[in-house]
Amino acid sequence: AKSTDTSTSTTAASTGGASPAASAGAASGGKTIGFSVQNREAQFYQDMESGMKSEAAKYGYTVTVVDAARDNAKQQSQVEDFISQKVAAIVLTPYDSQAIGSAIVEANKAGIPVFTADIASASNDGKVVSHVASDNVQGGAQAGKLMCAALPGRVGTVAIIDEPTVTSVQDRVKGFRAALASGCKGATIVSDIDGGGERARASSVMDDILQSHKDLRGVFGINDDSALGAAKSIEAAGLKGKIVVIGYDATSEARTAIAAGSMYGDAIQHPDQIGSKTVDAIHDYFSGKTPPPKIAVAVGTFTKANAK
Amino acid sequence: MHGIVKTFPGVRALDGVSFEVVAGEVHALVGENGAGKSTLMKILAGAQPADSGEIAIDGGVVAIDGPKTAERLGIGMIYQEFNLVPDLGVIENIVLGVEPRSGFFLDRAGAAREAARVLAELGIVLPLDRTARRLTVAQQQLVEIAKCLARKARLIVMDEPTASLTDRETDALFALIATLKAQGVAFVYISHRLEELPRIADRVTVLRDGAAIETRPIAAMPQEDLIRLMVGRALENHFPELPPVADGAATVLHVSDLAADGAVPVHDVVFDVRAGEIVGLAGLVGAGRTDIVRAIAGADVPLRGEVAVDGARVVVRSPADAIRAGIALITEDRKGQGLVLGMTVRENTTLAHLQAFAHNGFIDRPAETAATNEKIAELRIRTPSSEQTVRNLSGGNQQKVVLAKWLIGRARVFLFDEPTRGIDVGAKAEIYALMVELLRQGAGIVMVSSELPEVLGMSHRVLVVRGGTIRAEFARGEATPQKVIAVATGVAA
Amino acid sequence: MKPAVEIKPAAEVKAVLDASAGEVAAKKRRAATIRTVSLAAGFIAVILVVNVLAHGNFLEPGNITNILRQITVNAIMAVGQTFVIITAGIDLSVGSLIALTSVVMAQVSNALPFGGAGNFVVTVLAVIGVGAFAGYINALPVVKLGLPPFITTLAMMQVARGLAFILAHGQPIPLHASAAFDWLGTGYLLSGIPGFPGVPYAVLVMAAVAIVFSVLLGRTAYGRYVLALGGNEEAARLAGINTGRVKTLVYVISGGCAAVAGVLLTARFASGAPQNGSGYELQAIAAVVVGGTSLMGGRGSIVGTFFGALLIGVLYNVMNLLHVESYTQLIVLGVVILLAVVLDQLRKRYLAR
Amino acid sequence: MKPAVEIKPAAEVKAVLDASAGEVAAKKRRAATIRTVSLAAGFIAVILVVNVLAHGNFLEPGNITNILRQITVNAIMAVGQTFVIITAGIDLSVGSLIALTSVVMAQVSNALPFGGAGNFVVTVLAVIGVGAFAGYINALPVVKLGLPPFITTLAMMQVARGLAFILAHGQPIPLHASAAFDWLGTGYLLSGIPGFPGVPYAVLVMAAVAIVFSVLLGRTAYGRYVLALGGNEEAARLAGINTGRVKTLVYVISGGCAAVAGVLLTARFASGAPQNGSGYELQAIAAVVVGGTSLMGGRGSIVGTFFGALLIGVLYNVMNLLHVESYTQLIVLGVVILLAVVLDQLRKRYLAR
Ligand SMILES: Nc1ncnc2c1ncn2[C@@H]1O[C@H](COP(=O)(O)OP(=O)(O)OP(=O)(O)O)[C@@H](O)[C@H]1O
Ligand SMILES: Nc1ncnc2c1ncn2[C@@H]1O[C@H](COP(=O)(O)OP(=O)(O)OP(=O)(O)O)[C@@H](O)[C@H]1O
Ligand SMILES: [Mg+2]
Ligand SMILES: [Mg+2]
Repeated sequence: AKSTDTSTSTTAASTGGASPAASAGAASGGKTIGFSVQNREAQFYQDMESGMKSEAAKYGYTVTVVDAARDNAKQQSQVEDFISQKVAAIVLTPYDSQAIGSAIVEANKAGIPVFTADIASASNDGKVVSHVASDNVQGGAQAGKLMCAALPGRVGTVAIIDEPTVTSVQDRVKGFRAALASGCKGATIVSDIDGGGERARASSVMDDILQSHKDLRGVFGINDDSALGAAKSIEAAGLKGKIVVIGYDATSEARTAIAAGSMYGDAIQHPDQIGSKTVDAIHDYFSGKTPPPKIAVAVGTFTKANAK
Repeated sequence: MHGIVKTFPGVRALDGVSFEVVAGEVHALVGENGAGKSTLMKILAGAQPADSGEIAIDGGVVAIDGPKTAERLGIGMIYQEFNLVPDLGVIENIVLGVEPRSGFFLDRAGAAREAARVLAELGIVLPLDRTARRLTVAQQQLVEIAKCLARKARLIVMDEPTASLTDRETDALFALIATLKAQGVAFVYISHRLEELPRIADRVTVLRDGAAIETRPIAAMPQEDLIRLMVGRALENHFPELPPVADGAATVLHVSDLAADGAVPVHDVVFDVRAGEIVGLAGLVGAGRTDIVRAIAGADVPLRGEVAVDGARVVVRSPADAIRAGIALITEDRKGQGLVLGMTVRENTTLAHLQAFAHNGFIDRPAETAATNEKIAELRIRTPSSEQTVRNLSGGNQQKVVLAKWLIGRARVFLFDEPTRGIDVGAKAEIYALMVELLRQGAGIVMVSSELPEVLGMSHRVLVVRGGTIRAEFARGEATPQKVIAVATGVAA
Repeated sequence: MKPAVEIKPAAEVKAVLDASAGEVAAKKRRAATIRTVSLAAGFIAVILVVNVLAHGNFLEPGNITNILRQITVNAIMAVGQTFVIITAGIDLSVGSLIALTSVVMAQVSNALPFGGAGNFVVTVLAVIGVGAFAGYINALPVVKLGLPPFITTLAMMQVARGLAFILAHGQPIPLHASAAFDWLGTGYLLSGIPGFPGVPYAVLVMAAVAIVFSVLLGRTAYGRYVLALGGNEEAARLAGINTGRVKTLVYVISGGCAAVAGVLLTARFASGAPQNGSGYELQAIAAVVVGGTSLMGGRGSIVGTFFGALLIGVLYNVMNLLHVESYTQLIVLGVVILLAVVLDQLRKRYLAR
Repeated sequence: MKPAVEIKPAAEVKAVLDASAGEVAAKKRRAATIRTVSLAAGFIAVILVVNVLAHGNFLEPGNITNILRQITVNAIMAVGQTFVIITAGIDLSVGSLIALTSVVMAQVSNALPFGGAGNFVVTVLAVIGVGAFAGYINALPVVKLGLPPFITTLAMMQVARGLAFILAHGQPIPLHASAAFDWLGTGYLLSGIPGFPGVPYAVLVMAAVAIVFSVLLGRTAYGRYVLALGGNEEAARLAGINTGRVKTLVYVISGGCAAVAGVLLTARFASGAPQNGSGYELQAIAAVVVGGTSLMGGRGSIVGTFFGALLIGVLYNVMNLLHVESYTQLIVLGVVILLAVVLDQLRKRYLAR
């Protein structure tokens, strides 16, 4: 929807005119940044949150974090509530990158700058000042490369513990598959099952995969809970070390598991850096500078070599 | 019990009642519907708290704060409304709350023995393997009685125990009461069947409008006095004069070859009802009378058979079909089948004929209220208003609401299943008068009743049912209790 | 001893009753007024306090509009759910039906060769048809086999979610002809008046749904049948009510309402996502119950449900305005839902005196 | 034809009844046998087919052990839930209680100055205490105020989840003294025998829970009271049963079972996470209902529940072995749950003849 009906554009004009300068010019320091995170329960976003908060503390900003709990409508409501609260800036990690457009439009209308972190808006509507991320396709690709490197002779059967109802996970899997296909042609993905992103179900699914693929060589868990659950099953089946387990995010438990050898490695997106760089961009904006529209944060890997 | 007061929203059910029972006596408690009999006894049994007043047992004042306390004090009660657990069996229901145990576990064999013991005392065989859900009303009543006996009470309150029993079970019950009485057990006996009182009661107390107005030895209380005290006026005759059926009166209901697979299978049912005629269905409990009328009214889908109303054949596959054809079924189980207890008197009264009060689907409430008030007045339903929730009415008044529901329509055939169950003498007379009025309007009536005098007194013809079909027919003049019972029990064909 | 009861002729009794009918109605009205006034007073007091705490942001017209628009989806679902719950049933499938109808809406609209009003009408009808049909399927085993609705709608919850994902290949589908839906998604009525933010059309849709179904429940024979069936199904059947049909329609209404909610959600975001609506069923049920409808069936009102949904919506809004931490929000929400029901219960007891 | 009520002299009646009591028992046994045999036959047929489709992987001892271990958490929750559902209640809080007990377990165990068996015992007792206490809180408003359990446990579902997150600061807490719990999490009994994978201790715990509660329900007065209360609460009350206490205990049992399930989950992963158990409540309820317990209350069995949980577990396992796509899995699960209940219903109708 490029043009909305007249009534909305009037509203937009009345407030939109005062836009960036007005809020930027308002009292410095003591500003509130509203952060709506798509799923606060995830370790990844908690790390991002703490990165934001510590960076914000440097500038004297406060960060209000609300959890959209994987619900786009809820996220929309939260943005509206931010507008009512008159926050100085809004940071979003959209749950539905398509649908987030309407929330951004509303914030634009209220003259509040919007930043996205981790996941970009895919909507044509609304204007985002900056997007800070290392995207999930890239991360998935890193995981794929790790897998290739770890598979002896770059061949073997590989399984994915998936959670295909989550958009960001779909990206990870896409990247993983692509990297595997290009990096080691001898590897085949034999199984791709929903583990619900949680340890208990991932472990059950892993049991079942092991049952039907006795020759399995590697498994990619789309987050660390999935990978840790899988690792537990592999261990219980007495196959520890025989199957390469790759996770995603490198949470502290995953790091411990990697150090202990029950997991091989993780793709890692440095969420804390995504968080701090987002706040830096906001600070630039408040200081009258124009931050770049895309700010990249390097994607890395974490293996036993990093775990000391 | 002294100075017992109990109020419900809008109703002062008991207004300082004092009442006493001595050991080894059967004390009858009578009164109109809604007089407060059940409420008084529920307070005694700990089922409901009193607002004020005190209760003394063996001279000592006691605080009865719940059913368990009452039970410990030796008070047992058979409630007017049944309280069985539908998915438990007969044995489990009888020993509910007093299960024999062996250590930590239930003693199942002991429970079966205990159940058999009390049923044997009653001299009654019940299907022990049935769940309560699948018992007939009469069987449920008997289980309630057995349940009370399993608790070895010193004072047993019976709230209309014979309302759904036929004479044979009633006789068995009375024999048992006599036996226990001889052992020193006292009874409070509530009944609307005044004629049975002299057979068992020693004294009688009349309750009216929440006050005990008179207590006398039964011998000093002729039935006329009793009625006058209860109702506040004399009632000359129990049964009204039945207008004779006109010669050549048209057949309003024709039933032939009817068969259905209800609780009791019925088959080969054939009979006619003429305009202005009451046909009585007599029989023992479980004979299948209820199932016959249920099949006619589409409550059970008949397997085969033909039903015609006013000469026109009707296909009845559901209650809606029957109502459209002009057949009204007044069921025997008002709580389970007759009423929506949570709805008001008005909503219940108009439920079966709501379309008559609706314009384009929208309900005309003033019209509903007017029609309901008319029935409240006509049937003397004791309720603060048409907006009272039916749950809060006394048993008998609830029954009247069921009647109101069906009288509001223009049915051609009324199937009354135990229409006077739990109804006081005054109201009974009113219902009989009402039946006569329906006859005058040219309706036909089928009446199922377990009270033989009622069937004999209120029917032009009596059909006797046994084993799911009609075994004999008697004209008004020829029907005698002996003949009917002989057929009903299978002694005569 | 009291004097013997007077026995009046029926006509006279009726006259007395009829005269008092007005009085009874007046009494009911009075009770209702007391209830409303006391509730409103409490509500207003709380709101004023909250407004102060939220630096005056709460009572701004823009925020009020926000809240109303935020509750549309839940309120509409809850209206349909009210009918189901009054029959002592439950509909767990509504959340998933939002997902399914959302996906179907995007696909149908995108597939149509024309845009504008035509696209709108055809799409909306198709989507409501899908919701109503799903409701019909929910009802079938309940009506024909007497299965518990908890199970049939739980099954539908899974099936509809699975279907939505399969249809959409797991991805949100952008709504191409979104212009046709924009007014519904983001438009305002009367937005030209200065100082007045206007009324979102979505809120008007919610109001219309609530009013229509409130009238259906309270004023029509069908509504009465729903209540009767919930109170005593066997008695309703024997009174000639086609209980199967009444029950079926209840699930159809619930499915249809879920579809309408799905339309609003999809129009607003111009995107049909199979992830939509997850967990919404519990929210809708909470709104119904907080609104005073009994889960045992036989009692309930649409107005109550609306206020239930409003209460939950206000709560979220207020917690966000007051910067309540998201974990704490869970706890507060739980406690408030419980309190609302407890208070309602205590009030009923008090009024019963 | 026999009249329904026979009247006979006492001695004769007693003889008839005593004879029929034995007969009743025999008849019940016969019906139970028919039921079991027919169910087992169907089950075995399906399993053989599946095994062929899954290239023989299904019936391997290792896979059987897998399935059994996979269902432990759900089965244990479902056992407690069975008691609640028999009283016509519902417990929506069990999933969140798993999260709460899981976090508490990790914190308590980590905080204790000693490890080993002492740590194990103290921790487990504390955790079960927490679960039982939460159950008690669930029951309070139900028993004292007559609130619908749906609401009180919905509130607890939110509150317990929020608490778990707050306690854990949103992070999974590694279990330091994990050695004390390892045997429970991953250990096997009799694992030394060649060709036999052994029995996971977790499965033994499940078996113990199922047996104890099956006996409690079927053989004790308390169990009988639970059934009676579910069938007709007023009748139970008037029979002198302390219905408040019976009901309270039912929720305490459910909370306690959830805690045990939480212990197993946490022990297995040596980590207490506030994210655990989300959505588990519906799975547990599904197991109970598939197992033939009526949501209307008054009827139910623990053995049925166990088989319900087993069916759902086998289903997931089989779908994974057969590589069924995950979106399709949702649909299949929904359809199978429905079918299970439909078949059960049809069987009952058939037996009722
Ligand atoms: N729970 C209740 N709530 C409100 N009113 C009640 C309640 N129970 C009884 N009443 C009212 O109290 C009065 C006495 O009722 P009760 O049941 O004791 O009468 P009863 O003498 O047993 O009548 P019946 O012969 O019809 O059984 C009636 O007016 C009845 O409507
Ligand atoms: N299909 C049915 N569903 C539910 N209840 C039924 C059905 N058919 C019959 N009943 C109930 O079963 C009982 C037995 O009815 P039946 O016709 O055998 O007895 P009856 O001769 O009328 O004797 P009584 O009514 O005195 O017990 C009645 O209470 C009736 O209401
Ligand atoms: Mg009474
Ligand atoms: Mg009968």
